[in-house]
Amino acid sequence: MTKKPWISLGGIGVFAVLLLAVAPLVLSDHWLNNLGKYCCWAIAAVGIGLAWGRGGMLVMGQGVFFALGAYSMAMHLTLESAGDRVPGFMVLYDPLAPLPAFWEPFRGAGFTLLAIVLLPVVVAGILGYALFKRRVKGAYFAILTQALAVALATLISSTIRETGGDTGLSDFKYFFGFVLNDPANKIMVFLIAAGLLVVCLLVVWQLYRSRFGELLVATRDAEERVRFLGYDPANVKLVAFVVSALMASIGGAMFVPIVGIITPAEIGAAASILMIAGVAFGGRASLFGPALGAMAVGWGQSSLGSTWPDGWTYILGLLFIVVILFLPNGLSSLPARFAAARRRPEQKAAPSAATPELEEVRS
Amino acid sequence: MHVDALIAPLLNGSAQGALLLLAALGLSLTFGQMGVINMAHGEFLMLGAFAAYLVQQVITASDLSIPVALPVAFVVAGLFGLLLEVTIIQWMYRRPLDTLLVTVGVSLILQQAALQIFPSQGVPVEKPGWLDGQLTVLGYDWPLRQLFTILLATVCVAALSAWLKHTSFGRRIRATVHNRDLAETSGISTRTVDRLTFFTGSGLAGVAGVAASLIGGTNSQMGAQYIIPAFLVVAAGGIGQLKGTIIAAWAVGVALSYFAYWTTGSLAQVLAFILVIVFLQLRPQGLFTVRTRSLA
Amino acid sequence: MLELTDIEAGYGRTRVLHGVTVPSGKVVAVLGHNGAGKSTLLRLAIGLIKPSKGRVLFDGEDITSLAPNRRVARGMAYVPQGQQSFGQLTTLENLQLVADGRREGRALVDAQLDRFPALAQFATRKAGLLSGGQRQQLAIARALITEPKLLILDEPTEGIQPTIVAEIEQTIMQLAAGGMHVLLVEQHIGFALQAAERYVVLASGHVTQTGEGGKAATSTVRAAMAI
Amino acid sequence: GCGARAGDEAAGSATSAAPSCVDTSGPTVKLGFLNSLTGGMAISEKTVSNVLHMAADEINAGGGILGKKIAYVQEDGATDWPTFAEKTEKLLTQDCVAAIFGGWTSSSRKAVKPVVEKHNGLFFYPVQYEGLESSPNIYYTGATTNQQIIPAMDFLASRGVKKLFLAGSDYVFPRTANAIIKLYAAKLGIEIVGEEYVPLDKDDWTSQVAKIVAAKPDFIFNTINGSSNVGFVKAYYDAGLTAATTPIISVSIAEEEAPAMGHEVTGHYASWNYFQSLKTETNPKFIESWKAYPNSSGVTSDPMEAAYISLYLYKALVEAAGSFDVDAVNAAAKKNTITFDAPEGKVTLDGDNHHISKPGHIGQINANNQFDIAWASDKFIEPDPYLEGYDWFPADIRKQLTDAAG
Amino acid sequence: MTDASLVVTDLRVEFSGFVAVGGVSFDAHPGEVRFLIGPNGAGKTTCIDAITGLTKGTGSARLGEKELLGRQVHKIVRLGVGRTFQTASVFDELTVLQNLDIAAGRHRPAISLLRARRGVDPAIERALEETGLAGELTTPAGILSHGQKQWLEIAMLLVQDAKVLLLDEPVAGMSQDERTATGELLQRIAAKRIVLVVEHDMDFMRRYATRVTVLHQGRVLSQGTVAEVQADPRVQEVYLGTADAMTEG
Ligand SMILES: Nc1ncnc2c1ncn2[C@@H]1O[C@H](COP(=O)(O)OP(=O)(O)OP(=O)(O)O)[C@@H](O)[C@H]1O
Ligand SMILES: Nc1ncnc2c1ncn2[C@@H]1O[C@H](COP(=O)(O)OP(=O)(O)OP(=O)(O)O)[C@@H](O)[C@H]1O
Ligand SMILES: NC(N)=O
Ligand SMILES: [Mg+2]
Ligand SMILES: [Mg+2]
Repeated sequence: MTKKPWISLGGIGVFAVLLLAVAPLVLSDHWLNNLGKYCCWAIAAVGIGLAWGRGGMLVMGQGVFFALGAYSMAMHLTLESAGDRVPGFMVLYDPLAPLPAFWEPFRGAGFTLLAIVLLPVVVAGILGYALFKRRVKGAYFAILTQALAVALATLISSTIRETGGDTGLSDFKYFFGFVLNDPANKIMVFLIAAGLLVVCLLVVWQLYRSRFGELLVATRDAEERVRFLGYDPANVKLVAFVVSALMASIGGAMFVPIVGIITPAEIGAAASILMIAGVAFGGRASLFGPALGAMAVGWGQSSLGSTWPDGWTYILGLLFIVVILFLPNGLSSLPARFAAARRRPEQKAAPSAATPELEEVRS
Repeated sequence: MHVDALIAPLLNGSAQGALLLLAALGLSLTFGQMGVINMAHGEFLMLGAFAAYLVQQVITASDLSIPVALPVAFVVAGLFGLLLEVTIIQWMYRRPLDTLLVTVGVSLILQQAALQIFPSQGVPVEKPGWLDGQLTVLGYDWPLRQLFTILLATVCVAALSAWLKHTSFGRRIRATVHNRDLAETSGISTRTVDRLTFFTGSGLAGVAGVAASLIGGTNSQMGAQYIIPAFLVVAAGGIGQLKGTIIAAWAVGVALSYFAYWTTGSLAQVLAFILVIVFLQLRPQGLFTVRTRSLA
Repeated sequence: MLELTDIEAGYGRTRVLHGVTVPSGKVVAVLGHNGAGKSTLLRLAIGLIKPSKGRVLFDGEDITSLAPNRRVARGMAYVPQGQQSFGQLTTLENLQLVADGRREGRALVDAQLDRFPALAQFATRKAGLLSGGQRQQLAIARALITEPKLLILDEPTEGIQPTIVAEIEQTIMQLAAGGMHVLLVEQHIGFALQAAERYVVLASGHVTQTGEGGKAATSTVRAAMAI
Repeated sequence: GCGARAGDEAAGSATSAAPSCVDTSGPTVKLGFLNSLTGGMAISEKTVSNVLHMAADEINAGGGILGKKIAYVQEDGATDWPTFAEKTEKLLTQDCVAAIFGGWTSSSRKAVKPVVEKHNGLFFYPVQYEGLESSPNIYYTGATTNQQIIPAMDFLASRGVKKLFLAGSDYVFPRTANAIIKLYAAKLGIEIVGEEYVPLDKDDWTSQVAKIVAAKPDFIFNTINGSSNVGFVKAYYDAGLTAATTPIISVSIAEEEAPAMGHEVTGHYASWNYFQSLKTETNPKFIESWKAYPNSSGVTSDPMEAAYISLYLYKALVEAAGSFDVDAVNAAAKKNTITFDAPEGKVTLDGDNHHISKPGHIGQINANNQFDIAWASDKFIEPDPYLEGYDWFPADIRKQLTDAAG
Repeated sequence: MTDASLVVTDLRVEFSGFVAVGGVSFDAHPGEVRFLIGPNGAGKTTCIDAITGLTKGTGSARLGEKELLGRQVHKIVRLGVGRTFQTASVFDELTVLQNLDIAAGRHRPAISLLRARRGVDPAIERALEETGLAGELTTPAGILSHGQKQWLEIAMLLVQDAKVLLLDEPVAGMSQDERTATGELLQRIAAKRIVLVVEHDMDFMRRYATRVTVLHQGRVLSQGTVAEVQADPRVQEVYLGTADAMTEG
């Protein structure tokens, strides 16, 4: 009980070495860049693990927060590339109009970084406060957040002059003064993303072993009961939700320089669900599960989707079905399962492992 | 402002609402009553549309084929629903939220299969001749096809509510949802109830698919555009509340239509979503709610 | 009527019952401390749990793998522990639910409403809004509507006011006298022994004592429970 | 971070592309095919992908390019623009292909563009588009605006159209095309009585069609892409509109789409360069080969033909250059001598803007869902992506656009 | 404030027209084990629900100077009012220790939530001793027996340092020995706190109650010592039964 967190910490250490030291040495530029992209999804996934796995909030609209980070970053990089001109894609629709007002502050690097951190905190804070105080949960919460992602993606698609629309923002030349085409800078960007992933893992590691982690699980399993212990469950959930939103935003922000393009499709319904797929696959309530799962799904998409495009869709579909049906706690629960199977069968085990039962759906 | 500008969106919106209602009706059973969040519901709708196409390949006179297609689509989609229930859903009643993710997988597979089986461009479903023409309402030429959608939705709602209310079946569904073990030990065959409910709910999606095939394209992607709005409608109406679903569907349809009239088609979608989200924010349990003593 | 032989059962990998045998009898009482496995035994009797070992016989027929609703159809009825009812259905609907499809269904419902006036008073209220005791009465009424051959009761008087407890106890005695078989879990050892033809004491999932009702002294039963 | 900073570019060569890894020393040359085989655009792109395979098979049967057989690497863009970018990078740096063919939506092209430019690769794009673009690393074998949109507008003017309604999908091609249409309409004296957009993945057009009915246009200019067209056509007929009174001219409905509308679309128009019904020397053979090709849709269409051309054009370029090297190929193009006997006629490549000359055609849909030619340009139209030959297009916009493109 | 009393005055709860509690007044003081009895549906649980903020009530329920009605559930808890439920509800997935640690948490500063737990809080150790759960420290609460869960709930109230314990049928389903243990536990606890027990087990009431309030149809029917209440013919009629059939060995 008391030893396990330190083993996990060691795990994070090994993971960090593999990612930050080994990967840049052994991978080609292309695959390192892809790995960077998976890291971005993994960062978001770590947040989803916190909100959904531990907190029981099925966040189906993390694309919204991913978008806040991604578009903040993309607007800055677009302006950086455009210099003092209005970005090219805007010219056609209204050649004489100035830069939209909300773009202007994103010229500043400091403002951009601040926005990446503060926007998700504020938006998730307001949204979460409103939803949790009114006790919106379970399927309602899931569908609402998903609807929000759809709405935002549609909004971006339909405001082509202001946001680039469906085509998105791309063709960035610089990253805070660094030339993006330079391979050395690409490695630097990768290291930043990978480093942030490690930091996020450390954050949830501490959260999970803290009293807050226990309280969060308690809230997930019996929200009303927590109320009768003198806590406001809304606040507990809010903290987890905001942290997960922040992580999604950071993932989104790093996605932009790495992938070089951001479009509404990356933040809409399908993308938001794909983020969840990785988390479910790896193990929603575990420490490493969400990150590794997201990376695995990302890799699957790049490589299997390449050699076998039709098949990949079927594999992805089956992945959802098989994992959720047979392994609700994801691949990371496999070792524990084997171990438990070998232990004395007489020993009492917890009634059901971490499967958040959400009554609201039916009540 | 011309009368048209006021009356046209109202009538168009009512038809849009009726289609939404058809899409949501099955969900109000499987989601509202059984607690299953079936993300493949849109693909069942698609199955209904493809069924209509296949029927038209056999019965080439579209005047006849659409009336025949309705029950066929119901059965086809219903059987797929039944298959889903028997193979997957039946193991998941104790963790309803997870059904959402499992059925996302199912929906991916069905979409991809449809893309590969049918021509990728989609297939044509022809409107019957008796739906050509318009009805003039207050100076606006209201397409008959829209009237048909509303009629179809009305018939389905009436049949469903009669079935739930005036047969013992409705009680059994509700009992099974509320407490599976207790229902079983009260002598109810919960397996039969589950299967029949899921069959019916999915079948209704098939019927919605026929209606949808008269409005838009019949292709592998068609279901995707209905799923989220349909869920929102069920949620906004109050889970398990048929009348709530009806009102919510109508309201969303009309709102969409007015928004589209005043702004753009894309912005209308955004505004309608925001409207529902804000509404649910104010009334998290939807229009109509059922109260029980919490924790008791 | 109902015979359980050498039952092993539990939840997941947790074994709760170890080689439990319950003999047939008109009224059989199962006694034991909290967590002894009494409810588990009854859940097994009605079919909610399947034994990993052992057999369940009803009326001479092996029903070990029969689904609960099938057992109900064969004449068993079950009142679970904890005042369970269908909260979203009204009191009346709760009763109609089990009366559906039976001849004289209406009359059966009315008979129970007569028996439990509190239910008649709140016939149109959602069962989820009833008080704990009212819900327990409803659960018993639901079971009785099916006119079972064997009635399985898990602590039927838990949470019920004394006057009604007395009534329920009387009802049980009457039903038994009228030929209904009863499998009963009760913490009121006095009543249980008085009503029972046979009793079984469970401790940590093992049978520690069996005997004839009536004659047994509560003190020896208590001793067996403590093991 | 030890890499180049902004402003360093001039000094060092740090930002120039890494040397190409293309290896043509063996008996084959690797090419990349990139289209959406899954997701929403698979509806349209599968056919393009398939016809590329046919062209490759034909070329291989004829001895290959510079004597080397084509070995193609097929990738799925999955209707996701970042995936297009990723796959482009993979094809160029991992698979080391000599050139990439494919794409459909302008969005996908815009995602590919920076990547091919960065790695100095080649991309052949086969679909009509909104113009106002050029890149040393992209060859455009579909129509630019002055080869499709402007002929269509000229045709409308010749028919005496006074009131025009614009209906389009909500993305870059229709938005840009309509911006150009509006500029030209002003010049032609055509009034734009309405402009409506619906997202690509939505097909309920009822509300918008009600607006069309109210606006009473003479003609509808349709820039809707994909299956959203079906919903548009259905709503159109539901509302009682007909080809006789309010005809539609489309730029994305071709032989393949027309029969899938679920309603007779006889009498409506489309503006393309190629139609299956064209009577050219090479067309019959093209149609025949396609009909015989596995998984063929049975009809030919403009985007297919443009995709088909693209591979042959590449063959011609390489053989003119005598090398697969990108710079050599571009240098060969600069000579402006590359031509190909395409099913639409003999097209010539413009080595400066990387577009090809094309005949303009307006077809009218007949009962067989084929197109009867209603108008044809008197000669091949030279490509003019920045509309430099059109004085109604504001020079300052053109300048800003070219400036922004760098 | 340790001697603050719970004073309920004219408490009313209505559910869409149905009066579940129709003007109930009673008080409870530290040092006594107060029983609330009455027929099924009399409104006992509803009283507790109203006092703890679970349902809306009118009238007044004061703990010392503080009015409880109208506050949010968790705020009422923070004033020192704790309750158990008719069906035990503990956090099944957490261990006994974790359950108790969470219950103890409301006295800690919020920031301490972010640190991991080190060792066992002395208050928790005391509560474990009191309730006899010391051996189950690392057992997941979900696999405790029914009776142990109820003790865990009481232990959670203890570490929460609740001044008022509202216990809804705490011994339902317990065997005789367990009842005795629980009764004695309640007597010990009551020394410094207000304990209000809802029970139908009259034997249990007779042994441990100091004062009793009888509710009937949402109103107070009778109030007094066990003997007084038992002697009240109205109580006998609606609740106890004239013969007082409760003869349990
Ligand atoms: N769903 C379950 N999963 C795992 N273990 C369970 C489950 N239900 C009961 N148990 C365990 O099985 C054992 C026996 O429980 P059971 O409910 O049969 O006891 P009981 O004799 O009825 O007790 P009580 O008098 O408290 O009702 C207990 O240790 C209990 O914790
Ligand atoms: N939310 C509600 N809506 C309508 N009626 C309710 C609601 N909650 C409780 N009631 C009714 O109020 C009455 C009092 O219920 P309460 O649960 O307080 O009784 P109780 O005294 O605790 O009974 P028991 O001893 O059976 O637990 C009952 O008739 C019950 O049906
Ligand atoms: N170029 C197009 N049709 O997007
Ligand atoms: Mg029990
Ligand atoms: Mg009560």
